Amino acid sequence: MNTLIAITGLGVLCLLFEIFNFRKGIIPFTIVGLLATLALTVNDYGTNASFYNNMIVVNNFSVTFSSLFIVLTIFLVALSHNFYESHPTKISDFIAIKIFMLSGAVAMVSFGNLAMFFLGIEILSIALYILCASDRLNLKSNESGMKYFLMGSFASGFILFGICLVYGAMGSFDVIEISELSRSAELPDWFFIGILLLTIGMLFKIAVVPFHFWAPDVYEGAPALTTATMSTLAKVVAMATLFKLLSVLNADISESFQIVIVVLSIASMTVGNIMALRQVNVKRMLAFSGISHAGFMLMTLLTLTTSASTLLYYAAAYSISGIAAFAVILYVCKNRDNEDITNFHGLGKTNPLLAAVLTGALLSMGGIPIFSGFFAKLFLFNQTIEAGYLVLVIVAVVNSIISIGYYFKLILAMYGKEPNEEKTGTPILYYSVAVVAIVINIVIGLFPSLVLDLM
Amino acid sequence: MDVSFILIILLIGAFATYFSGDKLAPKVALLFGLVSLGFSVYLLSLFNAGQNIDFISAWITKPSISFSLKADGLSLAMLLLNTALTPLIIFSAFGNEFRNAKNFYALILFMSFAMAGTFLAADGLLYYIFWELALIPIYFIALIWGNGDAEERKKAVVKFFIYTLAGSLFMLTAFIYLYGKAGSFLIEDLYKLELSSQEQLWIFLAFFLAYAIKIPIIPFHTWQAKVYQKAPTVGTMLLSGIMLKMGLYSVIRWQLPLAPSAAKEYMTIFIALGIAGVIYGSIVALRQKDLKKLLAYSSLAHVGLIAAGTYTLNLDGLRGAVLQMIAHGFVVVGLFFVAEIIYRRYETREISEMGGIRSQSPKFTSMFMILVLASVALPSTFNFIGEFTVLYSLSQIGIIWAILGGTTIILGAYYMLRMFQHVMLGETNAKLFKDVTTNETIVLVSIITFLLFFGIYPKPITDLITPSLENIITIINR
Amino acid sequence: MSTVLIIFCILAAVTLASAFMTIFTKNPIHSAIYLVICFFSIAGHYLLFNAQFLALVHIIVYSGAIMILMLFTLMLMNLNKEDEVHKPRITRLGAVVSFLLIISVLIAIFIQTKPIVGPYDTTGEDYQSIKVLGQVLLDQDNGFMVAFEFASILLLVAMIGAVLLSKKEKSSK
Amino acid sequence: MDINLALVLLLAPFLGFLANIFLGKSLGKNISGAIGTIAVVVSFAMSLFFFLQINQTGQPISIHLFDWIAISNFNIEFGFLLDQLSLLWLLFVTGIGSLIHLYSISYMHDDEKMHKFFAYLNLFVFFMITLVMGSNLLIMFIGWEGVGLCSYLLIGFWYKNQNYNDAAKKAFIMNRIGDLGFLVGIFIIGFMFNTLDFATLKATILAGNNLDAYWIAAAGLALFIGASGKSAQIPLYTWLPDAMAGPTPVSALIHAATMVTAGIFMITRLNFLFDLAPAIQDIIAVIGAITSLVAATIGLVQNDIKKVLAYSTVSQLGLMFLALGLGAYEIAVFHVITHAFFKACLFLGSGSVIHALHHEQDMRKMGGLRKAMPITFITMLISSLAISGIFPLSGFWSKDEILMTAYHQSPVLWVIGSLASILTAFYMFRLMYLTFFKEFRGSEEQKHHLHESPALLTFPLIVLAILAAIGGLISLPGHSWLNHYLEPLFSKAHEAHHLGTTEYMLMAIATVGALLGIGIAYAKYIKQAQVPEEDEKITGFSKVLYNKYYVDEVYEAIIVKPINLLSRFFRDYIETALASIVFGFGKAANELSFQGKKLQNGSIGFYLFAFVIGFCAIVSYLILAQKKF
Amino acid sequence: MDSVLNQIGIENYIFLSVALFCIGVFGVLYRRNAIIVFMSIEIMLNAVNLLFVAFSTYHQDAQGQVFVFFSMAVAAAEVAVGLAILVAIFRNLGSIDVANLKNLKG
Repeated sequence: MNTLIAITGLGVLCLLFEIFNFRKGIIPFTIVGLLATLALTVNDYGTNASFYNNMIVVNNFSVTFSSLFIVLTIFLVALSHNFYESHPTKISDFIAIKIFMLSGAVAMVSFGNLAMFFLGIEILSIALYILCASDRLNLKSNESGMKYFLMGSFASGFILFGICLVYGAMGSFDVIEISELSRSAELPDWFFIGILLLTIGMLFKIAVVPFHFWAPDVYEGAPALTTATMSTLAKVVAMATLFKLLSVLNADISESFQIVIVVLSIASMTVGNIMALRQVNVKRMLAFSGISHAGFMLMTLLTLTTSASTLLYYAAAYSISGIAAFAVILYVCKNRDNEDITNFHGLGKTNPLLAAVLTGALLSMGGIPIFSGFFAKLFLFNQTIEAGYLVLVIVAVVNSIISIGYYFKLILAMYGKEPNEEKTGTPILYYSVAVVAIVINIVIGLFPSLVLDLM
Repeated sequence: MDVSFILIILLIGAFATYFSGDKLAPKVALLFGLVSLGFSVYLLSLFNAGQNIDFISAWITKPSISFSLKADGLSLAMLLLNTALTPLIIFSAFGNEFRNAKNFYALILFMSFAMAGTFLAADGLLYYIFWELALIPIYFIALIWGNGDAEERKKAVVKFFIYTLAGSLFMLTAFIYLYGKAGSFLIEDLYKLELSSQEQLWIFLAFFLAYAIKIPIIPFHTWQAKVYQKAPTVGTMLLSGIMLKMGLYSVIRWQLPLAPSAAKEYMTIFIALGIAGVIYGSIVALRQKDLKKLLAYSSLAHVGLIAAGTYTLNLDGLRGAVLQMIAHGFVVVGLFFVAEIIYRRYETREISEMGGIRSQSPKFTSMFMILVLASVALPSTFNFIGEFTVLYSLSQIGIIWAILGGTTIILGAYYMLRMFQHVMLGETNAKLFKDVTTNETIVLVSIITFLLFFGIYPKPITDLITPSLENIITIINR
Repeated sequence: MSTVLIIFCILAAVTLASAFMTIFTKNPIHSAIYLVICFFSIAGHYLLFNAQFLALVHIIVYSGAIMILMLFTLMLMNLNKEDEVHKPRITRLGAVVSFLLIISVLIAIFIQTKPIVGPYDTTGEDYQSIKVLGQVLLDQDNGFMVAFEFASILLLVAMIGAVLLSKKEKSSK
Repeated sequence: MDINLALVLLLAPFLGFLANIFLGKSLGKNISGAIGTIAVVVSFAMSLFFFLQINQTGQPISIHLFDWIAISNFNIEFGFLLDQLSLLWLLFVTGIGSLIHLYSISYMHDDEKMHKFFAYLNLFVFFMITLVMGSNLLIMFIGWEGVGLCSYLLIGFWYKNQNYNDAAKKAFIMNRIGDLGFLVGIFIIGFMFNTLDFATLKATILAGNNLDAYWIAAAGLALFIGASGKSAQIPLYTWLPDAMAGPTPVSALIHAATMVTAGIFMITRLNFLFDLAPAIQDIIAVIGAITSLVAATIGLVQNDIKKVLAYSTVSQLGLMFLALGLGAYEIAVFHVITHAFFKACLFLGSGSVIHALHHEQDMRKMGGLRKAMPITFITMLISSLAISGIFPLSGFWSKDEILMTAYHQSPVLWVIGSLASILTAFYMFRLMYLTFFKEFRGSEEQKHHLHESPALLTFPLIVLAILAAIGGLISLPGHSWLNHYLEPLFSKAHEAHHLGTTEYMLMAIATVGALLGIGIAYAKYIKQAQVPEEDEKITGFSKVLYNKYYVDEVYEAIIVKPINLLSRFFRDYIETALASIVFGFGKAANELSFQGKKLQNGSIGFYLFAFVIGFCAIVSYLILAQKKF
Repeated sequence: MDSVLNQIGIENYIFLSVALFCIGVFGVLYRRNAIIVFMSIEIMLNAVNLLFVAFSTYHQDAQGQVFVFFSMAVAAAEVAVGLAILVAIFRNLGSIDVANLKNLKG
């Protein structure tokens, strides 16, 4: 609860800063504030409490995921400094929206009532619609915002319908009550339909095949930093929320529902990876990569009771490497009108450090050892095989192989081609974010227990 | 003192090289290479004195993965192969100028680190991690410092990377499956597993895919020739000299003991694949125009024989395979270095553009000749010991295998001598060929000395590896 | 057939028909008007449930605020013409197919659900007067106060967003 | 003491090799030659020492140095064995070797890489000694391959000529085919008897345990293939004539006197094994006989003086194999020795001629050298008479013994052998007449420079000629010292032929046959003064003969060409096909990706359509799967 | 007061809601005019709201109606943001035809 209050307070403060014309201080202040919030959140670790009519529930799940989101937001805010250099008047709006988005995200993993969940996801979504369209003079950005908005609202309708049916079945929005009621023998079928609709709505947000079509277009059109936000923060938030929803509502994951998850997971991995192969736009490529990672993360739903820590680890590994990758992408594509792979030509020569970071990030996403991405996949596969889904793991393995194909396309471009032009200026924040992110990635790779044992 | 120090030395070496700057990097790398060699010899002496040099430490609790490094004779032999070849390979690069030399040499040491880890790891997952780690440096070495057309090189290198990774991911799956059964990745726990023959078959095949691609066994070899051709010679040496021995080592250490009944049941198929590699590789090597490609196919033929030896599942086969691995490691490094020496002077790898070198460079010719002879396993070279033992073990399985495998001594002689003839002999070449420099001589002479010495007196190596191989045979026959 | 049921049927017919017309009418202004009718009929449903406050809020928010906003936008953009080119047949076909599919699937599941047997409980307690609603909405211990306040953040975000998307930058020009 | 001396015997040539290869260039030609020669002479001296010793004691000396290769069920040791057989071989290898080294000092004096030549020659002697002295099959194999290597190096000594290199390569590879056979034989013996050591092997076999006739025959056959590779028997003989590309002393030493007899040595060494495989013995005899006849017929029409001698060597080796096949090992050994004397002499003589004519080898361009080179002429004449089997020269005795044995066992083989002998007499005298009689047919320039060779060249000739003349003494019928000497080696005692009427008649027939051959040659080349025709004009059967029955072409067509074709086919098609199969997955994925991009068409309607369809699919699946809803 | 549900039945409300919801879906798919698409989405949300109220009555519980307020807030916020985006597009493109939004694809 403290976290949520602190975050909203921080968001409001950001807006006040603008009023008092204190723009320069916004980003440092926000980062410090977020760090303080992080400390506050971490402080809650180990407690189990619920606040205000069980609207907000604090437990290890919410604390760890909230901390992850806060860390990601710190990175994203840090990246904002250079990214919004040309929009000095709007910086407070951008930062405030990001902070509020974080509050939505936190609400999504610590909700105790479906109302909080719904509001959280709407805050997150609306903030993202805005950020996507925020480059208001750029048609691509507009288009991306519009697409995301239309389809997101459409999906929201399904989520709302799902909540409605759950309510219809249970007569309550409180997850504890719902989960208690769901254990009783007499269970209206509406409940399952509701859960199903909720799940499908969330699958849309996570971008799982066949609900994934929006992701590449939106990622491509959105400003790069927003893409970073969507592909790291939004994705893991949605995934964690789906996980929490299904586990908290004590949804009976029947065999056929598991088969649906397996099929969706396979489809997501395969479609995401195969489609990514021929992409020239890096953001688009990472969108498809995100779709495939969503497929991977879906596997955790098969072992709901035991795989929270695996999901946390996977989400952390994936999003942190995503941050590192996007820090480099932002640097490279600054002042360019597209994010094509050609922009990365010769980065290994002109800027070996960032090239190395991007390489590390991509290797991590591809699942190469010592990077945390490898361990994430390892734990995931381990869990899934233990649950008896060997075929799924084999498909996942095949997909990991395919994914190397496009991750290496980018690495090849960096090291195998001659640079087009010299890049000037060394935005220190991009550097530090990139390096810190990759270091965190490697550290949790070398010591996975740091994250794994949190839950 | 335990084996973890060797890894630390190599890793520190990699970083030290990276931070020492382009000028100093080669020397620092060489220094660390030599130190690691010295240290591994010291470890060998400790091991022979009966001291425990294993290193075990917990790492990840859930799933339980431990940082466990164990050294038996086999591991030590492979470690020594690695640490002996690394400084040689580093030293062999002294004649070349590399852009960003610090990165280059650091990557070499890093690769050596990963390979040493692969040879020492006694925990399945740790082993897998090292196995994969070794892939990354060679990828960059080949990609950045390779030669030939950039586009083609990239294609070849990426194919190589994806292909080998593809194989090893199935191995990872197998490991995870085994973990599910054993609850531990530790090799001794995995050895204790009682698997049904169906399970064993799948495990065996999963491992086989990884190793067949890495080794490579036909028909999984398609990445090899291109990559050998395109990689810088140092990379080719690392690949052919040490890295593919990782695959063969792993067959002995992991694949056979983990799935012995599958190995026994389908033995002939895998021997046949190995032998097919021998014949196929030799025949393809006959008509290669590119020197490095020819050597690549010769490598294919030789490792085919080694692989066939490992799959015989008898002591001779394993012992011969290990001996041949070491011998082949040295000789192939030597031969690729020869190709590099020629390239330094003629800037070509096309055999047709060479010829008539002998009259200009007697020293070089002699050393090249000896390497060629070692490669065709002339008795009194180390290669003969290995090849003889492997062929002998094959003859125990069926004399026909020995005969088919033995064609290597005919075909091998054919393509190697043909190559030698077209590269070295004939009318004096119009282009000037300077005889070998001191640095080059040191590398070649060390290799040749090694091959000839152990060709006459292989006992130290045999004695080192035999107990551990006997142990593995016992496990296979459990 | 009771009166209530008849009213329900009429209201339902109006709701569905006006919703359909919203979509089928070519002129956007007419669409908006049909939509308003639809909203009113839904408000009628609410009244049928005796949820007067909600019906009122519904009319104020939807018909009053949202529809006005949309109409305003339509007028602003001068879009009150029937200028929409017909979608290609394949798109229309797709829309119809997906409509039929989704409605048949949804209806099918709900038909399959266990029928509710017996009379609905009526405790007679007041549960939808403004007083009760206010308590449920605003009580911090037994109500949705946090959610209510959180909704304000939602609106704040929407507001900042709308401003952000429309505001011209001084410095960039 | 013995061990040290034996090591001196073994290593002296090796030290000579090292000295020559590393220091030779700076030492100068004469010193380099001297070092090479002395190294071999030292070995000869040691061999003589041991020979005398064993002649007295009769005790073989076996030397164990260290364990070499460990095989699961036995160890292969690095050891040497000095017994009657090996010492006999050592004696003539180092003896003739010394002479030829001496000869080479002068012969190779003009070559700039003389030190290399001596190095290789020394190395050869070293490996030959290893081959002979090895105490087990694998040590023998070291020498076996080692001499093959030296043969390769020396045939291709003039490496600037690619034809010579081809010949060298061919020799090496054909030898390697045989070597594979040898190895297979070793494997069979290894797993049959768990030992490769000669002494143990002999003991085991004689003990009679564990004898599976089938496998013994297989081992025998494999080993015989090995021997036929080294000793140039059908079908692996074609490398030997080509090997004449090397310098003449090499031809004399390696390709006439020593290396090519390794096969005979090996079979004699393993006589106890072959005795148990009569079928293989028959094969050996038949192949030997056929080889001797075929090679002799080819030799009839060759015009290259060294080629004639080469085919003659093949033919004579065939006779030796005939003897081996008949179980008459000591006779084969006898012929090896006599053959070494006269064939070495002939080669060195031809070398002397070639030297005088400045590397002219075509007999059509020689003639009348008798006067210019009397010593060469006389020594070669003696040797020719010896090889033709004229009483009482050495060849007569040894060849006669072979034919006699053949007659007793199989008249057909005797007929073939005799025919080969007659032909031998003919072509040898064809060679003599064309080279030394009539008028000189070369250029004026050559004629002007005609001279007898220097003493360093003629001295070995004289020594060898003497040996060729009197060599028969070591095994005269009835009083064979050789048979007695070799007695301990053989499992079966061979009764000496007691000379009866048949034997005398056979001797007479052989002599008459040889004289017949000489007579025909005389008639043809002296009386009618024929000179062989130019290459193009040769027709009919002689063209077939001249082209060596087209065996090389046939081999080329049925083995070399197909392999090369196969190689190209593999390289161009199979490799790409395999690659495209494997990487086809990647291509397919890429293609899928390309097609998939069309699905991602940017239309919101389509995206939502997919959403709805996906939704409906999931829901209806769940309805159908669990009747719960 | 007697519950209306006793006379009408909750199923009918569900079917009505479903039908309305599906009409909304159909509208989103069928129309190209972005504003009409917005309206269709509103229809979808209203369908759900209706069902909320029905369930609220069904359970005799105020929470359902309270949730409708949140739903309305969300709808309002969405419309505000949506229209802002729409205006931006209209300024850049001169049209609000969603079929024109096909630049991002592939």
